[in-house]
Amino acid sequence: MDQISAGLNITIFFCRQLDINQDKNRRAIEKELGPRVRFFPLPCSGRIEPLHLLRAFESGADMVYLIACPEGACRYREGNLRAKKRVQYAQKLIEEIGLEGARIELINKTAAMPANIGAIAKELLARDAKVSTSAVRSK
Amino acid sequence: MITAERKPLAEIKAMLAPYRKILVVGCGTCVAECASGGEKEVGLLASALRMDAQIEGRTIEAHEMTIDRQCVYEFIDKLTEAVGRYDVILSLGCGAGVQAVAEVFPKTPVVPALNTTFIGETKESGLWVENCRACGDCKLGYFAGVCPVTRCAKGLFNGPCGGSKNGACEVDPDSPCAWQLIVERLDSAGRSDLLEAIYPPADWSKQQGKGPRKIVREDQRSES
Amino acid sequence: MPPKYHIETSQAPNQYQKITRSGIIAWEEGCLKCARCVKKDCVYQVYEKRGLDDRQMLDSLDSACMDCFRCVQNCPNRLIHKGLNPSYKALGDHYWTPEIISGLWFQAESGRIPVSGAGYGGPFSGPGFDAMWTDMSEIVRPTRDGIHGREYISTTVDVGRKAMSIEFGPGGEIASPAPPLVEIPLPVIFDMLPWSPPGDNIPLAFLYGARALGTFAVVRQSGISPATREFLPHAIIYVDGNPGSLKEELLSSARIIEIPDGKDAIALQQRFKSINPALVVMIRLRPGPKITERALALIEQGAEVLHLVADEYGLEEGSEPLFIKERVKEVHLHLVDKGARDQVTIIGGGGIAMAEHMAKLIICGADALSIDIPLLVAMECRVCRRCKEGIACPVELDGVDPVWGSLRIANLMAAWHSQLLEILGAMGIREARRLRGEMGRAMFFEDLEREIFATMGKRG
Amino acid sequence: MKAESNLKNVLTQHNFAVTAECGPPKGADPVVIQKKGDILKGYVDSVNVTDNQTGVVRLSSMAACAILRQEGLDPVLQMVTRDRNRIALQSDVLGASSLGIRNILCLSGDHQSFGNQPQAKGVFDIDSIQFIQAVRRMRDEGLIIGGEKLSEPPRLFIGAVANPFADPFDYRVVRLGKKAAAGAEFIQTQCIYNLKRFAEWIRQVRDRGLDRKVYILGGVTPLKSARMAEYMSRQVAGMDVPDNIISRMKGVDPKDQRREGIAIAVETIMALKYMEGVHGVHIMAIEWEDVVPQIVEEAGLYPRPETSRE
Repeated sequence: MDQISAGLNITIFFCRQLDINQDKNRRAIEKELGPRVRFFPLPCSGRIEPLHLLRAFESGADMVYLIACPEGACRYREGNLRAKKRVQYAQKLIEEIGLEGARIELINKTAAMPANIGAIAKELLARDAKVSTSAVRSK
Repeated sequence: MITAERKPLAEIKAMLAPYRKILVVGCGTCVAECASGGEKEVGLLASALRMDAQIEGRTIEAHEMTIDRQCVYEFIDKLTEAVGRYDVILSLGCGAGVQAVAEVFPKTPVVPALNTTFIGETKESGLWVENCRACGDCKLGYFAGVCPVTRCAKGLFNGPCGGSKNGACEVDPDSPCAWQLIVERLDSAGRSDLLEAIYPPADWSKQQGKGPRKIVREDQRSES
Repeated sequence: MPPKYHIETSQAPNQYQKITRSGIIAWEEGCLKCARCVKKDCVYQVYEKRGLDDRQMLDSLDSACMDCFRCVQNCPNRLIHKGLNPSYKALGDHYWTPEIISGLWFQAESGRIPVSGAGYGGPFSGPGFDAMWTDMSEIVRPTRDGIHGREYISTTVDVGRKAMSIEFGPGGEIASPAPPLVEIPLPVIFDMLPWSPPGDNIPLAFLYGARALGTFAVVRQSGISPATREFLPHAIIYVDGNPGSLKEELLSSARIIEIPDGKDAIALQQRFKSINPALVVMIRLRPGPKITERALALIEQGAEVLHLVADEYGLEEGSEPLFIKERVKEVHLHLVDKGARDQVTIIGGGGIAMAEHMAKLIICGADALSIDIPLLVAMECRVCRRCKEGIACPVELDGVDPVWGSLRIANLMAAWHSQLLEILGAMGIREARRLRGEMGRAMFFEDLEREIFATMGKRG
Repeated sequence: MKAESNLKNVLTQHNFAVTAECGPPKGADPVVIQKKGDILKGYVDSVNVTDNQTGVVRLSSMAACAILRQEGLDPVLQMVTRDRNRIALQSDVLGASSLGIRNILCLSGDHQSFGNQPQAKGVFDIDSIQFIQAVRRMRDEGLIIGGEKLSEPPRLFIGAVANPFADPFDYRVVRLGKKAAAGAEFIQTQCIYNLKRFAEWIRQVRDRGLDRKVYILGGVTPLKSARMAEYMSRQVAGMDVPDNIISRMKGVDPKDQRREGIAIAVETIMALKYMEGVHGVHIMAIEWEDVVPQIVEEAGLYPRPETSRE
């Protein structure tokens, strides 16, 4: 079952460099899903802090994605590498409270993926749901 | 600076179990520098505690505050107004901070969130290494600025033990042998004569003292 | 002399993080925690002010950054980057540019005139208002006591019809009826929005603002609710439904009412005025090629106020739309020609985005103008038009606090007022009324071009 | 109990000394020590008893020494500064002397993290050199650390250890000099497999005249197997087992490897015997004490000289 049919709320942090028309490109999916999918454009994925990721769960996310540029292609050279380490740290933190680390996923864009944040999001949402509704939200 | 590491969440939770309203207090000095007790870590811990409670179906309030220094009363005073509204203070200060806060607010339980670890330096970002044990009797002048009390696993004052190989300590091969460093540095500074001297047993009373050690500076104290 | 009109301002900080021109990216991991941290030394204390915005999940440090680049320059480990913000570039559109939007945000937050550094940084000339230069030849030195000083410059204008002559009765009493006139201290009224998030809060904020400033906000007939009723003295009711359903009580307490142009417009005006003779009636017109004649005809039939409203880009409908300032200029000159201009109040609207547009449109012949989008931008609107598509507003404007919103609107208007005073002062004009139609105070790109290249054209 | 140290007598009478090491059991049974003493008796001049070697809890060195003394051997009491502060160390020095123990070997000791009590607090109140100095002063001046006088000084022949193979190499001799200056009278070295490097070290020792200040006993440990050689080379810090030794061990059939290990040990002793500045050997047959008589015999060091014991 895909993530939306499974009732998951998805939060997507992403590097704005990936899609200059990000604002327009994500509207259709936002219109369709309303607050169930939330987008947070970052000037660079390296801007993410573990606290952002934790707050996403606190505010009701079940699955959090961080979409970064391909490794080696960061506009600020090492932003996406740092993002990776921060994601790993945040995973450790949520595991401590009993949430699966897999609820946070770093996705490095590949050439095969569309340069359109709406389309990328669509692909992500269509994935099989690996987790169920977060205990933070359901309790 | 004083370094610390966050305790496992389970341990913190166990100490907080009887309380509902928690004031999570960070310290903006040493523990902020070593990324264990600053504003960000306060945010992370408070967020984790709130979510954890929610998962377990408990309701808690975790309010975040970070003061410049938890070991100085002037800064602790900034908590005074808020403290009354909480059942417990969760301190992300070092041991000194926790005790100072507890001293100022004797009616509110204070719980430590960190394990105070050592006095050390930032070796590189994300790496902190102990380099002082506060022995109260500094002999760095004889040891080329390398503390054998702290950095030699056996605290040897008179040269390396037989376990040093390729500059590494036998106890922790990731650490350089302190005596290797001392010998090399004294050599390059032209002071290998210092290596020949036999240093007498240390005066540990300066470290252990009689109860807590004190520093008194009359010129800095008020008259009253 | 009436007391000086002065708008009180107060800092009204943003509720959401502003989208600024550039973003700071600071790596935490590489930081050696050196004692001379440029973050601690930040002139604007940007790094001390940062805190996580829960709703946006972003550190609020970008918006406080003033782009001085000190931190980028001085961090010994080169850990701080600054880059152009793609979201900033993507703000608004070709007309509502990021510069205009962020300028409006600044004014709404502070009530101060935005300083654009080394001065006007735009192109030599552009479309619309950018094809017009105002004459500031009276600037010889800054006024000794500033724009709010002793020299009183009035920005008050009148809304209503003016009698061209007074007739006296046999006893010397005034025999001709004096048409009702409403004074507004600022040549601005607040118009309905071309699009906006739903709910009462935004119109309420407009009404709060209009009351505080002493001007008016246009409210749809259908938008009159118990909440808006207390603001009726500052509302212009726009009759967008059945005029018959408007309660007499409402009509008798209203001061201005607006009706759409149509063949029954004058009849409707007379009907309303028969109920409340003190009522000023505005007729709302869509500008277009035929508007000049239509305006004259309406005036001849007794119209009091003509409200010419272009679209949000200042353009008319049609295949070759004129920009609002051109059309207002044309109407104004035509009415002057026909000796009818002074009878009527002309209010222009649509595409008014900056304080200078206010002065420019007045120079082109409007008595006053109506503004819309800038008021929404004052309340943090990003001109993304998501609301138009039915998507949630990124700054939750539907839930805006009307009081906070009105503070921001007042700040914006205060900044515009100050800029109008500056322009008037620089022109040596003491009254906004006297700026109207002062086309000698401006140069128009088209005129210049015609003049300069005239000879070329003839020979060719 | 006025007997002198046998080891001291052997050395002062210009004999090539032979000592062996004996590890006490991980239990309270005295018979184990008595048996080991029986095996070594007559083949060595003195027997070292290790002090909770590698930080593993064993029967105390002092008790084992007392037992060996009763069996008629001359024990060398090893004492590490890891487990005792200066109060306990000095007190035990006095106790040892009162039990008739006449040799002491002062060491800092293996770090506690290597043993079976890694959570223990390492004392290291004083280091081995400070300890040597303290014992020497107790014996010669009758004064303890701090200068207080003893009613009766201890009578001990004072030893220390040296590792010619640890780093920094050039500093090893300096350190030996410090130990000599602190008051050590004999030195037992780390096991020698790299004779070339040991020869270089002993040359430096001679250059400094240290061989005339202290008696130097070269350490020898017979290898039991090729695996042991490899393990010691890789895992034991401060140990130098050259490749040629390892390949020599590997070159023989596993069942003959013990024999080969003994042969290497005997060859090493023969080499040491003729090296200027070396005054004896210290055989550390780890948990293999019964091989010591054979090695001593094959090295031509049997019988041991009779020294006059008061």
